Amino acid sequence: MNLKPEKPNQLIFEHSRAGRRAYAQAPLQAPEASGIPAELRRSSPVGLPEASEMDVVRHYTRLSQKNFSIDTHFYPLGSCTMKYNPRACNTLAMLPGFLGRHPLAPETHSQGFMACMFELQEILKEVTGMAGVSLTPMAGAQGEFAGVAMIQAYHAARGDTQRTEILVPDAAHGTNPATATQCGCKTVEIPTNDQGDVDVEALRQAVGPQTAGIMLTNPSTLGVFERQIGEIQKIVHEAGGLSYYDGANLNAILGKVRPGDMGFDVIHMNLHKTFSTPHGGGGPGSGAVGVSKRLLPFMPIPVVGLTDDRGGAEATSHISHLTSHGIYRWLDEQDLPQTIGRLSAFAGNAGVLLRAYIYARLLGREGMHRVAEFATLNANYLMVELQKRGFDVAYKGRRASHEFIITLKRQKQALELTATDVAKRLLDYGFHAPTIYFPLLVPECLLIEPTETESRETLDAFVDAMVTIWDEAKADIEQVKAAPYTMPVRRLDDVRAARELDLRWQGNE
Amino acid sequence: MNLKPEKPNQLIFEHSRAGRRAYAQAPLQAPEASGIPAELRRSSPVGLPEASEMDVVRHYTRLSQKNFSIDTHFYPLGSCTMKYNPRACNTLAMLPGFLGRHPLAPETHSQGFMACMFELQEILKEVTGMAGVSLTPMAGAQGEFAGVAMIQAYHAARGDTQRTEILVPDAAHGTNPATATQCGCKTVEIPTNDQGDVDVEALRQAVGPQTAGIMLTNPSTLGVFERQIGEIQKIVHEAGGLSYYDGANLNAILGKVRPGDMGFDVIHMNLHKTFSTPHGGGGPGSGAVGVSKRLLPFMPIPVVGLTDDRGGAEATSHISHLTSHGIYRWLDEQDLPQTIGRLSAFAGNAGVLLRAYIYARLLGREGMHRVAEFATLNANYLMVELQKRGFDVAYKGRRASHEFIITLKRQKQALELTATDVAKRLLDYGFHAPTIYFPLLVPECLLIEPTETESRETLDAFVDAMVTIWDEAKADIEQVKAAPYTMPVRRLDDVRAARELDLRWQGNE
Amino acid sequence: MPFIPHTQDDIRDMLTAIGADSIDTLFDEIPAGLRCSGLPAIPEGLSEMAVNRLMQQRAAQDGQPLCFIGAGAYEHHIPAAVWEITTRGEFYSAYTPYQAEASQGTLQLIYEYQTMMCGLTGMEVSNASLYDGASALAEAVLMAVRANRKSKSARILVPAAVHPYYRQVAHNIVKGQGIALETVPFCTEAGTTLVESLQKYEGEDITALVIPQPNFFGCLEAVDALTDWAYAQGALAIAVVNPLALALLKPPGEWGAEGVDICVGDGQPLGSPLSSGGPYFGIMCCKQAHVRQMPGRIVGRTVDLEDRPGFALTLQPREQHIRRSKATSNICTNQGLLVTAATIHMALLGPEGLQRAAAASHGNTAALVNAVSGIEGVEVMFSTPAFHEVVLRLPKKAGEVLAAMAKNNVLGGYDLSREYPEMGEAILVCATETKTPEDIEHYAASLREALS
Amino acid sequence: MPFIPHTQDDIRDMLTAIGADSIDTLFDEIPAGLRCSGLPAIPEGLSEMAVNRLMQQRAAQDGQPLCFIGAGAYEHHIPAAVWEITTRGEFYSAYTPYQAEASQGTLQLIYEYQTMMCGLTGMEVSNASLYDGASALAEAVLMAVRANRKSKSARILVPAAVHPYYRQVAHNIVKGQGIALETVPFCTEAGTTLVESLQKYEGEDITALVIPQPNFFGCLEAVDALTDWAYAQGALAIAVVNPLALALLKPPGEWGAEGVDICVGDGQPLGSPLSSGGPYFGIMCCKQAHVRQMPGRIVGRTVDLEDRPGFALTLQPREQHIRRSKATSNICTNQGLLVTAATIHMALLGPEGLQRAAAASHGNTAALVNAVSGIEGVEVMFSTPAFHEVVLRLPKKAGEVLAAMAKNNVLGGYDLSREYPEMGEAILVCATETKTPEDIEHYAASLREALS
Ligand SMILES: Cc1ncc(COP(=O)(O)O)c(C=O)c1O
Ligand SMILES: Cc1ncc(COP(=O)(O)O)c(C=O)c1O
Repeated sequence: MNLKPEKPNQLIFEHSRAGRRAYAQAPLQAPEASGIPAELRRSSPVGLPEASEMDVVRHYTRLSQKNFSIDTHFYPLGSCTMKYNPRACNTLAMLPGFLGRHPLAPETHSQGFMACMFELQEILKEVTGMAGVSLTPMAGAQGEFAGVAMIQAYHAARGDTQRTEILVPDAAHGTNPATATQCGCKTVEIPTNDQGDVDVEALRQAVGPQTAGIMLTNPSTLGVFERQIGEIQKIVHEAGGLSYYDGANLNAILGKVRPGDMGFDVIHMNLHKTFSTPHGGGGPGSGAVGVSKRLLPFMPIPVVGLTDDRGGAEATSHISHLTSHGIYRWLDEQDLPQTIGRLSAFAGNAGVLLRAYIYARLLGREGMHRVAEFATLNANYLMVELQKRGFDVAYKGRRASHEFIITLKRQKQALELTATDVAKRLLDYGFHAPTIYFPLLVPECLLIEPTETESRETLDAFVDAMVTIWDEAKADIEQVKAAPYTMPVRRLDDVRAARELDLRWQGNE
Repeated sequence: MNLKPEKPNQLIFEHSRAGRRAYAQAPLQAPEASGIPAELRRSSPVGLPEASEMDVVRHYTRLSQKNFSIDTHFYPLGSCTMKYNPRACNTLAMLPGFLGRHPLAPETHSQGFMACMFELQEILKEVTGMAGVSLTPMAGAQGEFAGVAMIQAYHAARGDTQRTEILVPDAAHGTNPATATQCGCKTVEIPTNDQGDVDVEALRQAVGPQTAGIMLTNPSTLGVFERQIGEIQKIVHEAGGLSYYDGANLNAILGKVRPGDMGFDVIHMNLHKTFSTPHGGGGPGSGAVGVSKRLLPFMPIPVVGLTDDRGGAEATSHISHLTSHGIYRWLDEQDLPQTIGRLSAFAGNAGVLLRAYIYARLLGREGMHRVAEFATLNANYLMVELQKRGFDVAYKGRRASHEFIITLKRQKQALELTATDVAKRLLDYGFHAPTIYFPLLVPECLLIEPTETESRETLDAFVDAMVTIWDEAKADIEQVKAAPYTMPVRRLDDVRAARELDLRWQGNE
Repeated sequence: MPFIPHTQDDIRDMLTAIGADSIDTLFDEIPAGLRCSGLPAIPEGLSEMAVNRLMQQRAAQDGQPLCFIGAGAYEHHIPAAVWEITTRGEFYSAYTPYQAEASQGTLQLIYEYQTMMCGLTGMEVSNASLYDGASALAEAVLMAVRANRKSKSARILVPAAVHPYYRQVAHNIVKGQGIALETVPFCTEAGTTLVESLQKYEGEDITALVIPQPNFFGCLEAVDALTDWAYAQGALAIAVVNPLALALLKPPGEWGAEGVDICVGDGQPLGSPLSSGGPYFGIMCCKQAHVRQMPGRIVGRTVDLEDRPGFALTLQPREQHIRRSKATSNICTNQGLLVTAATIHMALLGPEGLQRAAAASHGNTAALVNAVSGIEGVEVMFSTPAFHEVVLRLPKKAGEVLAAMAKNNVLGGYDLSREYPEMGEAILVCATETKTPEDIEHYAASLREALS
Repeated sequence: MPFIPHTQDDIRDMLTAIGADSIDTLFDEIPAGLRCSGLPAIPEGLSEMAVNRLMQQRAAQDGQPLCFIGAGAYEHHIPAAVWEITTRGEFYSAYTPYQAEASQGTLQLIYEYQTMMCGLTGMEVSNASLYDGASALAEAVLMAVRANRKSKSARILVPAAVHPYYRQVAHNIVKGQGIALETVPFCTEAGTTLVESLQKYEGEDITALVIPQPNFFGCLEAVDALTDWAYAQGALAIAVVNPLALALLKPPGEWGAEGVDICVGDGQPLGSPLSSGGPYFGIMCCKQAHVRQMPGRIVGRTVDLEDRPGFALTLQPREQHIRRSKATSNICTNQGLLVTAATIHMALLGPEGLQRAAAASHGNTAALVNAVSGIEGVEVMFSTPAFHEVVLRLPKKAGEVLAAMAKNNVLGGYDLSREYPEMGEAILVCATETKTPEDIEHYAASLREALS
């Protein structure tokens, strides 16, 4: 007798039966689309499943239960800021008035929405110390694109046409070099020293009249604050380059130090990280960009402007506008003739921006400070506790920022225990794994970011699980290597996935 | 190494830490309640957990995953009509305009809501064949109370004061005799014959001048249609009693035969069954009552009336009112001076009624017919298939209504396999158990109600699981008796629960 | 065929398996003469899109007036998380947890709810809910008659300061069993129930005394004295409370020397939206000694085969499905989903949050009194401190004043003249924590205008 | 401290463990001169109750006008179940499924999505989404340049009948790589792109031709001929489609003799609410031969250690986190949640439902044309059959007419005069299945009034 019978896990297509339908979900009658010429009409089947409404609800409800998520598990995925997503942000952003607004609705029918967007711009300006903000990029990587494109536009506007190189530390996120390429630039990697800081000498060698700019994140993806930031800015700026701040790690410094004050010319923010909009199983995000004065003319459009009551003058940045009664209007290429232009069909991921705005209003000024404080407290505590229990920190003697790196190099050598093994086994203990194998320069690394919304008890339980796994590995490495045991599937064969590509269901052979 | 480590399953109180809070959820400042005299003030702790917002969200999200539900599992709980609850009913009933309406809002600010209630009354009148409907009872049992109270009021109004007995078939749901008691009546049980019908001879013996009325459900809780209904009505009515219809099984006959046409004087409907409002883990329900002409004056209040445009006359029942432009108003004891009165502080479970109304509009006239047709098709198919695979049906040779009974008497004798054992083992196969040990007169019974929203594949899979369990029992009864194996807990000790009462958490001893 | 998954093939094959030639055949046991020929008065089905539009219109039609009515249903902030989690299919579309092993989510939650309610009320046990506050009072009366074995009279004293609808409901439900509810008047100055007014019952066989806190007028009763009075008479004490108020007020378990025997109330202020009056849920707690007389479901903690803790319905022999005509009540389906919401709501607010919400409501009502105090002819009727409702005496017909304010989209209060004609023109007004200083000013302005 | 669980005890104990005497010490590596002293311009935090009220006001402020604008964002019925399931925490608050075993929900869903998109478009592979339709076109152009190894020119032909914002976005994104987008004019009678207008490119090195269906004006292009033309030139064919229209129209995989190489579009009509323009999601499908040039995430089916089927991200070496500066794109976070909604949406509508929604939209737009046809001076501009949008020529300034209609709470269409000044006073109008006959009459009446 099989005590634990498997329950069939079907694809929605396997539930499909010809003629089945969710009847309430389409018009009860539909006209013949006789206006469409025969040669343009579809003759092949539409290729969707045929299911009842309950089948669909049940199928996807059950599927959802197979996910780890913040709402169910600790999810310390480094560089991703998996903090609690306040439910109110979602509920309120989905009020019918917001969901129903057409992106091309006239400004007369858009003031409520635009007020939120304008105020979000103002809040982001203050929190980053930048002179202007455009909300349109749809994720961090598109924010990076906007940033590099603005740097290019700036040089081009000055006739400085030979600047085609973007400097990137070797620890950088893959989107940075990929973005440089997408902009048509060449990437030059700058090495990291053994303390986790940029090798300033190497940087000095690398800059020159070909330098368009540098892309940095600070604290870096190594989980440490780049202490020579002043020197780096000087070197790059003196060489005629501009500096770009990858805001993926803004959570670490919110209210503590501002990219604008660090001398950056342009930044992007990952609102889905720092401003806690939901990650949605992979998106949507928002990569709002902030710029210094000299890059203001190049911001991507549209941007929300405020015309004060007396008409005319564009409002300058001041928070008094949060209670202003002017009229909001869209600024486009007529207002910003040097703009790098539009990056999305409309105005970016508006619904995400609303969630970020609501979050910002809930936090307020004091709340902003505390984000970085407690994210940092949690990371340092977790780092120290893991160290005390014998784990190796990648950059000893450094403070953790909001995240830090554990390297399993020693465990790998001694026991063949890899970062993947630990990651998979953590799942059995009810923890999502940290980011593994990033940054690439630390062997067998776990990049751990607990975020400010987790409690001390959870961190302690995580430490215990890590220690237990190490003990398990000492006792029986093969069993650890076969983890996980309690997930809907056992360890998956990635190699086969890539070799025998099965990217869509083609029926039961 | 414990391959499948247990994850702690804490109470919310065990997450509590002094000083922790979900800060956004209460006013940021609160005044000293200095107006409250010291001797009336609370000095003891409030006794609630102290948790962060994320703790709470995570705790209850994870708890929810431990439930079986319609949205996740086949749930053939007989007599409960666990059909798909259309999501739109919920979403639309929760529109801010509905949620925010105060029950005592003036009629000027209530016409939208009242229109829905009026139309629901009209729809329920049509579908049951009754002359009037009051929506106020908050569940089936309260509908029963209203029904019996109306019967009492009717006799009392005629000065017929000795009628204190309520006749109830022995197969009846426990709420029927309990209701009779609550009304101050004596219950007299009428036996069932071996075909599942009421023993008409016994009924004839039982009636008399002391008879207030009879409570019946048809089809009965035995899953068969009471064929002698005409005769039964005659016997009861000739004895001066009234007849009450328990509408728990209305799903079986929607659009096929109407309680009013069967001669019932008063009925209740379980809108949370037939009209698919969610069961909510145990409620809320709605037990709207319908009455024949002679009971109209006694209906519980409030009821929604329609005054037509020209003012004055109360509208009679006709569907044209679904598009009427009259003014709705609440009818109360001034309009119905003989009413049995109010049964809830306001007007019953309004939000449930909205959901039922939406469901009714989605189904429409044709949809109503089909409910009974397909509920009956599914039940008969499932009954026949189980019979073919060797199971014993309680009433052979009878049609199933929307449900039917399997008895495991033979399996119990041969193998010690009980209804509980099968119920628990079904959980391992991913099926909620049918109702067990009800009705009490069939030994080791399973009352199975598949409902119209389940597909044939699901029914087939259920049959397979039943057969497998029987086979398992033949092979190793002890293992079946120890089921379930795949739930968050193994079989629970009910005896201990009742003997060592632990009804609230009192801290970790 | 909305919500029906059957294909033509399914129907044909299933009928073949059954051996019937049409679906209609399956109804052949129904006497032909009774068969229904159609439901012409029911409109045709609509698509979800069309129903959506209809309901949006209906919901918008009633506006969203600024509401200062309380009278048993209170507008409070409900955290967004509450209903997002409560309406998860696993909670929403499950039923009574008969199969405990497959219902640990709901069962553990109810156990937590019972613990919270005991914490809030200071009582020893709680059930898993009744229908609403009014019917809970009726059940408490029935329970008291069973539980007070020494009393034979079935006489229950109910202050007139208890919500009039609660009194009506209780009367309607208990009267069949020959139980007499006797009304105790309130002091027209203080607005509360004086112990003196009970003196005439001393020495008589009284089964129970009902004690509201706050009472219907918002006033705070001298609960200790009332409870002690009941105890001294051999009557049980039944508290009827607003659970939110208990965040600030002495809990019924601590009233007088012994605490009350039974505590009921409406749970609405704990996470149920106003929603036209329901669904809400009835709270019932009692002393451990009375638990076997308590109606409704109760969840207990126990262990499984492997000695792990788990939860199950318990004490079921009290209930109708076992005890039938001798059950403690006929209740079966209760208000589970509202209990789910309340549990999450209380966990989110916590002790401090609930206290703040209560204190802010109290404070706003005081501010409202202040704001209207300058209006000529408007007076606070009672001298006793209130929780978050007050009675205002008006210099004009209350109904007309309220109608005028409603035109202005302000719901100014509950007109007391129908249920308490002796009070003259008076309204019951409530300002919860949801009201801003501007709202309160707006109220005063609107009242002033209506009176002018 | 909203959303921070730390008690004072926690803070003290954690700092002790770290060996720091204050939280501020933890920031001691930041050069003192850079430290930020405060954020005075950010307002104080609000409670959820206060934010709730603020957002309710903001949302209500813009009204809910009757909307006949399409132009790339379409109002369609979205089943209630779609977003109720999509916003379940397990979908909503998870991230990219890097740990496949703990993300089978999202991964299986994406695999199903990929299957559905292939079904709808008739293509062989689909990715897991790009940002939106406009940026998907940009990615398709970049992909075509990589994939068409025979072409050296990086010249892409883009009809002027492609959405103007899509063209702008594509230009803005690809221009850094020296890729030239060359505009192909449309026929001012037919409103479509004629093969004749491409003749001048014959024999030249063209990398790809973009083919919209329907085009920005709603007109149906002769897609077979255009696709065959591209194939004959050695250019890749890139389709830009409205996925809903494909329920009725020949899918890009079947255009011409060979089908297109790449198909992109905006997934918004499949379950994304209008929501001020986003989040929506970019669709991208291609021929199997090009899969390694495709940007974005892709999910594949594989097996686990016990040979059970399971799902995982695959072909990751195309992506930025592995290939870095040589990646197919810089995209990382995509539009996962919208894909979740779209998958549930498509499963609920099914083939028949999607066809009905499309046909009803087509029919309503035809009805609208009919309703306005009697209005003096109003003319349908193009002769070619349309899907669900049409261009109307107006006898008055388009901007003024639309403003007048908007005052009436009718959003009458998209003013074409800015992007297509050569068209004169013209608007692009759309009536989806959400519009009733009364809405359409109301439109006509409102237009008539605005013109009078
Ligand atoms: C350091 C860093 N930079 C950039 C990105 C890219 O952001 P997005 O995924 O929003 O495109 C990420 C995202 O994980 C990141 O961690
Ligand atoms: C036959 C029958 N009658 C009455 C009832 C009582 O209905 P409710 O639970 O809504 O009070 C039920 C409920 O299960 C039932 O099955």
